[in-house]
Amino acid sequence: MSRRRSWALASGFFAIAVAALGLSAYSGASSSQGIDVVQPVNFPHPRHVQQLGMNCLYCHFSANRSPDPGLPAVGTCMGCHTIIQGRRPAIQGVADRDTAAINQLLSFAKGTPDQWKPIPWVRVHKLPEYVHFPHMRHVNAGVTCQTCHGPVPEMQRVYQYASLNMGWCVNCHVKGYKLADGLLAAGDTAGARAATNVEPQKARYDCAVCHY
Amino acid sequence: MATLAEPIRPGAGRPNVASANIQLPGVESYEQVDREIAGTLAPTKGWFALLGISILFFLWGAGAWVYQIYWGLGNAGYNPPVMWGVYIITFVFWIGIGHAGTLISAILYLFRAGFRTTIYRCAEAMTVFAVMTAGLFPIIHIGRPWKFFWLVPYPNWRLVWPNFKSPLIWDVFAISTYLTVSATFLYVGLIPDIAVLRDRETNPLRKRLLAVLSLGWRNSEPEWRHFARMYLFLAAFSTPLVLSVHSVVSFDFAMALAPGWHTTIFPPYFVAGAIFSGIGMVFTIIIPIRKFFRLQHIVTINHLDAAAKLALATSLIVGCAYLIEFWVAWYSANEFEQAYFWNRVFGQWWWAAWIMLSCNMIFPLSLFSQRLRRNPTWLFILSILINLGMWFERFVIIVPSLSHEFEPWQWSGYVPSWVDISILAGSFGWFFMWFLLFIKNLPVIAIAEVKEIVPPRLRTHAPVADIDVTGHHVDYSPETPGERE
Amino acid sequence: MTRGLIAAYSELDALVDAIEALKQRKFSKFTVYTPTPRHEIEHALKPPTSKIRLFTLIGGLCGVTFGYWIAIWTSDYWPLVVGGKAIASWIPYTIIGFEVMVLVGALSTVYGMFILSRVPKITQTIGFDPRFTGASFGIYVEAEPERLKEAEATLREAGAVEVKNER
Amino acid sequence: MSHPPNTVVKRREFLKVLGSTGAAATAIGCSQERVEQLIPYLVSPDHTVPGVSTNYASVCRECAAACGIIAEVRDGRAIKLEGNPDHPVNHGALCARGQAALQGLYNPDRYRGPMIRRDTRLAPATWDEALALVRQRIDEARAENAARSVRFVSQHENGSFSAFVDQWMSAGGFGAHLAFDPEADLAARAANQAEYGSAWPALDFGAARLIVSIGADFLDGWGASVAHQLSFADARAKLVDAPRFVYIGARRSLTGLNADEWIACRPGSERAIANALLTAVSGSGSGTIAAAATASGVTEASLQRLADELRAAKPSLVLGGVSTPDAHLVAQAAARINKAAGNVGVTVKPDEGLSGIGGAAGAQALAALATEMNAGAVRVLFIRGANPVHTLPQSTQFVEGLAKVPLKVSFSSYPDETSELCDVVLPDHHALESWGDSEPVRGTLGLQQPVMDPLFNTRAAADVLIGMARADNAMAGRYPWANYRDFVRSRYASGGAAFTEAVAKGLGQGSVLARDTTGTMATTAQTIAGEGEFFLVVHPSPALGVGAGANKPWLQELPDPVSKIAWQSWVEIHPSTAARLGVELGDHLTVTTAAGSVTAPAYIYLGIHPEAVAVALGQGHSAYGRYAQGIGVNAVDALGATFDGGGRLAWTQTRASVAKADGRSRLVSTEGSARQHGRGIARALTAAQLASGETADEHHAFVGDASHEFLPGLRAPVANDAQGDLGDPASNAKGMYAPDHWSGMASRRWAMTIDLSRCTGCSACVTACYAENNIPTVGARWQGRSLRPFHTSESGWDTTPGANILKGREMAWLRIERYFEGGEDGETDFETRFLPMLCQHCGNAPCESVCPVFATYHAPDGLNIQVYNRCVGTRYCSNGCPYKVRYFNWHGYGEVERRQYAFPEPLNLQLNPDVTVRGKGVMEKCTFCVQRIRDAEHRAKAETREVQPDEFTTACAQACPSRAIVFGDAASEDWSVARQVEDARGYHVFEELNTYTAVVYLKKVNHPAGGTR
Repeated sequence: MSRRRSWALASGFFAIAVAALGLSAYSGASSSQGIDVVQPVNFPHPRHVQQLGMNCLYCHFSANRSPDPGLPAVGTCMGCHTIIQGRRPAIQGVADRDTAAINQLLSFAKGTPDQWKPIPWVRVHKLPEYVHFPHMRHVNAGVTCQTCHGPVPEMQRVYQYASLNMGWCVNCHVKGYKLADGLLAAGDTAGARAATNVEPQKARYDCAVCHY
Repeated sequence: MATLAEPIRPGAGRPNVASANIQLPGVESYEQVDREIAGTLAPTKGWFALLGISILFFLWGAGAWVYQIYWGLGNAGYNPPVMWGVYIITFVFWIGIGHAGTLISAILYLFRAGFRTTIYRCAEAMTVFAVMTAGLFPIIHIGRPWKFFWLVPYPNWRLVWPNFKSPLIWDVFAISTYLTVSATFLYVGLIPDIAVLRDRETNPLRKRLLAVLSLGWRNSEPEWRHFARMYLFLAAFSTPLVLSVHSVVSFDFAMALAPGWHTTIFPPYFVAGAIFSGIGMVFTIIIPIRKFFRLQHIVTINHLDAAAKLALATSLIVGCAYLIEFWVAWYSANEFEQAYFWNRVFGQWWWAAWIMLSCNMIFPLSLFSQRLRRNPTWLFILSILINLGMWFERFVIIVPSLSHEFEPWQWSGYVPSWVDISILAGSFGWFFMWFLLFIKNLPVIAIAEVKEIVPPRLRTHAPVADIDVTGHHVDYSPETPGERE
Repeated sequence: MTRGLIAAYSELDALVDAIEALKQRKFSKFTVYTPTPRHEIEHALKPPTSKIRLFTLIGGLCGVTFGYWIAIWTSDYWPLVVGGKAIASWIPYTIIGFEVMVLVGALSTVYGMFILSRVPKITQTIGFDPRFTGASFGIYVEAEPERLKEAEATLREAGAVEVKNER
Repeated sequence: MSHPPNTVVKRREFLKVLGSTGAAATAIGCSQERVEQLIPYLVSPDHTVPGVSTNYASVCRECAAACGIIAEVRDGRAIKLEGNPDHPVNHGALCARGQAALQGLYNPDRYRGPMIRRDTRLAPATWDEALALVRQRIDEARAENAARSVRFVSQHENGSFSAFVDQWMSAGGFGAHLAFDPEADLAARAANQAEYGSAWPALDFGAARLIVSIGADFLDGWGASVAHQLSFADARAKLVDAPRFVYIGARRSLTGLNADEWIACRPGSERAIANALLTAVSGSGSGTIAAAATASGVTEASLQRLADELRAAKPSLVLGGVSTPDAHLVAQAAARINKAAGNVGVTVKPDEGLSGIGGAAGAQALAALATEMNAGAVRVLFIRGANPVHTLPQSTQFVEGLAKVPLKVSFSSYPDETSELCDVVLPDHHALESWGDSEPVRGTLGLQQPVMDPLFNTRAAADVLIGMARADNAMAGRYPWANYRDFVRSRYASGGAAFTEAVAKGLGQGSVLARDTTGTMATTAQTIAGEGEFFLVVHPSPALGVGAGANKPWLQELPDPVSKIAWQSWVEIHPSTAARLGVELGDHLTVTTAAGSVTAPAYIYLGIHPEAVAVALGQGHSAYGRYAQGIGVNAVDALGATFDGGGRLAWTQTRASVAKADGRSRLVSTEGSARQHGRGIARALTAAQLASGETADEHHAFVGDASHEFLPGLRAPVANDAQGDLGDPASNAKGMYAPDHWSGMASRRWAMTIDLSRCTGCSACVTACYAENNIPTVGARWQGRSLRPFHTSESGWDTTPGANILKGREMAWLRIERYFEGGEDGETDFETRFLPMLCQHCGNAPCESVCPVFATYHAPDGLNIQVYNRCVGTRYCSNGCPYKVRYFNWHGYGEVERRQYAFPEPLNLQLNPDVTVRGKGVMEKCTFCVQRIRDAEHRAKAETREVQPDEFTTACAQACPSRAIVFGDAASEDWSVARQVEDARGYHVFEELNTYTAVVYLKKVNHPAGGTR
């Protein structure tokens, strides 16, 4: 009867293997969803966006004009951080402070602009090179950044929010983008309520729209 | 109480002529069948040597493939627009080989051609290993083998499925089906024989293994009843399957526009060719086996004779197809076709075409002579020629067409590279490796079925022949006609 | 205690006689073993035809349905036109349907054989003797203890080479 | 595009921005986990947006014509060159050589910085060291007041630079400056100057009724070929009214192949013919038909017929452009014919001529310099641009002379034969990195401006000179300009404003600093020495010129328009001669002259005079980088120091003997069969036929197949062509293929027409396609395949140049097929048809249905799509394709880690970020520049409008100097292609195969003798 057990075991393994294959194939197992990386400058999105209310386009300045969202030049940072230094003495009862992140920034931006060093940011959201993702088309169509990038304003360290799998893209292209959902993701509840009846905005799902 | 008739004295009266072709005068008893067939399993030096050689060939081919995957298909001899070459040729070649096995085990079974009994196991094994070999080539020949699984329809996050209109997808289905069904067919046929081996085996380890493989088969009458029924249905499935598989393979060509490809004659033409080449391979294999295993009295010259007739018939069909192709090209008045066929026989590729024509059409005509049909040496030589000729048939179909298509500006030549040749050789290594392993571990002659055509022991003495034309024994009751003077 | 009797026969006609005798004496629970199927035994036993055809039929039908379905469903799932052909064109899909029919049909046939003839058996020792796969025919009779004697006699009359008890 | 000049340089920031967009990388093996860094700007430049191209107008420096170019710059990298539409010379078109300038810019073999010869080898040095050394030697020379022994040789270019150097030399009290132009037809320039008073009059082919070219290859680089080609194509496009074109010459060049009639004359007899024609037209003159006939070996009858035709057809256009010692006299005769026939001002327009090309020196001047050098009269020699060691025959003793010069300073950016012999290398910027000017037509100043930051530690030669001058008390006074930019700026009539406008437009008002050109034309001609039963005809290669193009893989890979041979040298020999000598295709032939000999494989060519053999210039480099070195032979090695009246080397007419050498090599040719075998691929009709409306000339269909009567236009119904005839629209969900689908994609059908009567086969479109679509070149030595197992060394690989092409594996998505008609059984004349063949984007594409994974399929907008990342590489599609326009990546041409990598640093910086670079094992093909379609759609969307008719076009159509290709949406009436497809000359290749192609060819129109009005 030991043989009976081994038979049962064998077939069991087989079944499990098949199931696993199917699952991994269907869930975007190959995606790097969720990865987060240590950046050369530990830029706190919450501080800048939530507390200071900066707009995404202030730094990612070409997201609405180019396929490439654009990254802030060191100059852009130094626009404020020549004044807002890492070290701040205690004034009017507010305790003094020394912000590591700002110091990191300043270590790149020592002296006059021609002495500055570029900041080697590490890419978080990476599409394969054979996919063309024109940011401006999406941004201008009213797709909120949070729809794909997730709650970046709340991320102390940015991580890949969506799977960025082909199926994930295609679903939105075919079913259409619901403005209300986008606004909700962006935290604009009022707008979302207003936009509940807006028709979902579809996009072409021909392969050559993205692959060429 | 069954009363037995007047015994028939050996030699007295004439034995049934038709059955005489397939009965085994040299085999008296079931014991002898068991003993002699099981006896073939003892490994010998020669066998080890052959196995070693095959494995070396296989490893060589595998190495070449790894090299090709890393450095790219460019190291094969492709010369655009000749985008298919040795790999597809060899793929079709091996698939073709496979067909004889199924033909012999299934179609001849339905036709009750008794001479299949002693050779079908061998042919069936050949089928399975040939298809195993062929199945590798579509993977070897594609540019990105690591993406091969995209041809398999499975739910995936890309939401993209294969194109079921593509002959290559038909291939995937046809060949995987063919492999599964023929492997099953081989295995279930083996079960009773494995049971025989199991009960003869003394080594406990092997015994246990055989016990597992035999699935506890015990020769009980109900088992036999269902077995026979299942075997019938499997045969009934395999018959259209074998026809469909090579038709589908022929669609790979017929569905493309290339002159010399885009023709409706291909399916029957390919199926006939496949069976022809398969029987060639059967000879190549069975003749040495019956010699070295001393089974001449089981695989009798009569069986070879009958198989040779089959080879002749298919050869005639193939030859006819060749001629019709040329006629069609002329009659169609399609200048692309005409230019291509002219180039095939009298142009660039005359040598390949003439190898094909002589090996597949001319030499086999020798089988009209009974003397040659009954001469194993000649059959063996001829079988080698047939294998060669059939490989070149596929060469002639694929390469000249692609090298001489619609666009004169893109006409080209083709020379295989060392990688092509290595992988071709490797495929033979791979095939014979499996086959050699098979013949020393499992009975290469179907024990149970041979027993069918051996007269059973009786309380009184046995009749000379209890086998009818179909190779199936006749009931052993007094009323049976043909048993007495 | 004895479950039944195993008798071995080396001759076919002896086996046939034994079978007929057993049937005459109303022994119903017995299994016949034979190295190779013989029509004589069939004639003696007159068994019902195998049910395998049902498995084959159902398997085949499932197969062909699935084959067509997967081809057509996937074509319309993401319609892509190739070569100006209709998006879901049934003619080429017939090949898929056919191949899947053969595959599933054949496998279910074998499956049916396994079910019906109870293989794989985990043990084949009860009521079986190894030589039945070799040269000799055999019968395994199960009977109430009080009839065992009669059974044995019957088997021996028919010319059993050996009759042994199976516990 | 206009902007304040002070930010010019900043906007060309290069290194700091590299990587801020995903630079094009391979489609295969991209690991998503790979850490990738994004380097932003330090200070965000205004006016540029990452990922969006900026265009800069500049000047092309690949030949003397100085066409206007627009450089497309993305993230600080120039990725594409196109013609400047406003430019008076090239009107937006650009030839293959011009486009390949990019590969000069990104050439992997460029000098990274200054070099100084240390113990016989050139070793890297700093600018200060190098300049100090030069200055020291100059001072020494001055000290021994041998300043005149400081000499300067530059590559002549249209613009101020030559004169600028003259000034510099005189300011320093140095010797003469030679502005060397090895290729320009100086003889014709001299003759034109003498006859028309303009070195290079504008030619109006369209105005002529008969064009007679006496060896003038105006499509192969004789003068401003792009300008000529635009005009010539327009002339041919007049169809019935188009001028008939007769070509007289020993070799039928690309220009010759475009002629309606070829009069094959003995080399050197052109003058006799010209004189005869002059007599015939003007009534006075020395030449007679009889004399011409005996000299040239042409029958009197045909010459007489030509003379009569020339007399009858007015206006006509006669061009003399031979390269014999008496070339200047031929050109003069031609000019006089034009005068006599009253063509001046009608077809020949002296006052609209090319300007700014004066003062070029020929080989003769350099030979003289060589003599001085050998005499030890040269102490310091500056060489900029020119490569005399390669372009001068050995008989001039230039190399020996060079060895006698104590200090040789090269400004070359490439390790060419000359710079390798120099002591100091001060690498110059590439033209696309530096300032300059040109004067294409009188009064118009073309601006050459840097389009990006310099790649390497190089300096503009002009800036170096200015720097040296300002550091030198003797010269400083005459150099108010801080750099050459300021100098160039000073040339603009109205100063700053005009300059600013020029920076935006690339053109402005003003004139270049002209050289004082005191050229008087010789009236006699040198005689050419040597004997032998053959003439050696040497000619510049249309792609490689006299050699400057050889280090650019695009040009090496570009099959010669005439012979279709790449990566190789060959000897053209006539079939009859070949038969006589028992020579077969590929047999090695040794051509021996008094001066030397060359050996190359034979190419049997109908278009060469039986008494002549021809070898193209350009190959045979002993240095000049990985792409040029060791390929083919240098034909000048077989030439003696004989020059024409303009001082140019006499290329033809050298007597030679031809012998079969041992060995044979296969020709690296893309030609399968040069004959159509009556398959009606490239079709033509005569003007008479067209006039009489009969079009069914060579129509080719299956017997009894009535369904393929010729129909113009797109056979497949627009918009739902994807369903073709077969699909039943009601059969199933057509999704985005439904005309009423929300995506509206099915309402377009992208299509193309190619006018064969315009196409001259120049192959500019091919190079444009390479540049636009990241097509790998596959002919380099390291790109071959493995020849045998277990090799570690190079020897195991096939290192024959063009090895892949020998295997038919060239990757050109767009190829030009060259079919010959006639010329069999001994008749001299034959017809040539050029057919650009690219993916036909069939409505019912045979390639699509066979792909198992939908990697190729039909898009609703009519495109036949190839999805590289989906392709598994079964290559079945190629077997299905009747046009054989699908190409497979046999090796990892696009993968950095493979030895066959086609874009070694920094060539990869040119890759178009909008197009995926294909990795190994995938199929690729023409996409109708789908990236441009998408780009136009993006632009339209951003401006909330529809894509406008003819708003954009494909790379090939944009580059075409014949305007033969028209691309657009055939579904809408407003696109010009929609009108073109209805042309009566239109046809589809292999229409009988029911492929319903989206490419419509318009038949070529021939003008046989006597067929004109």
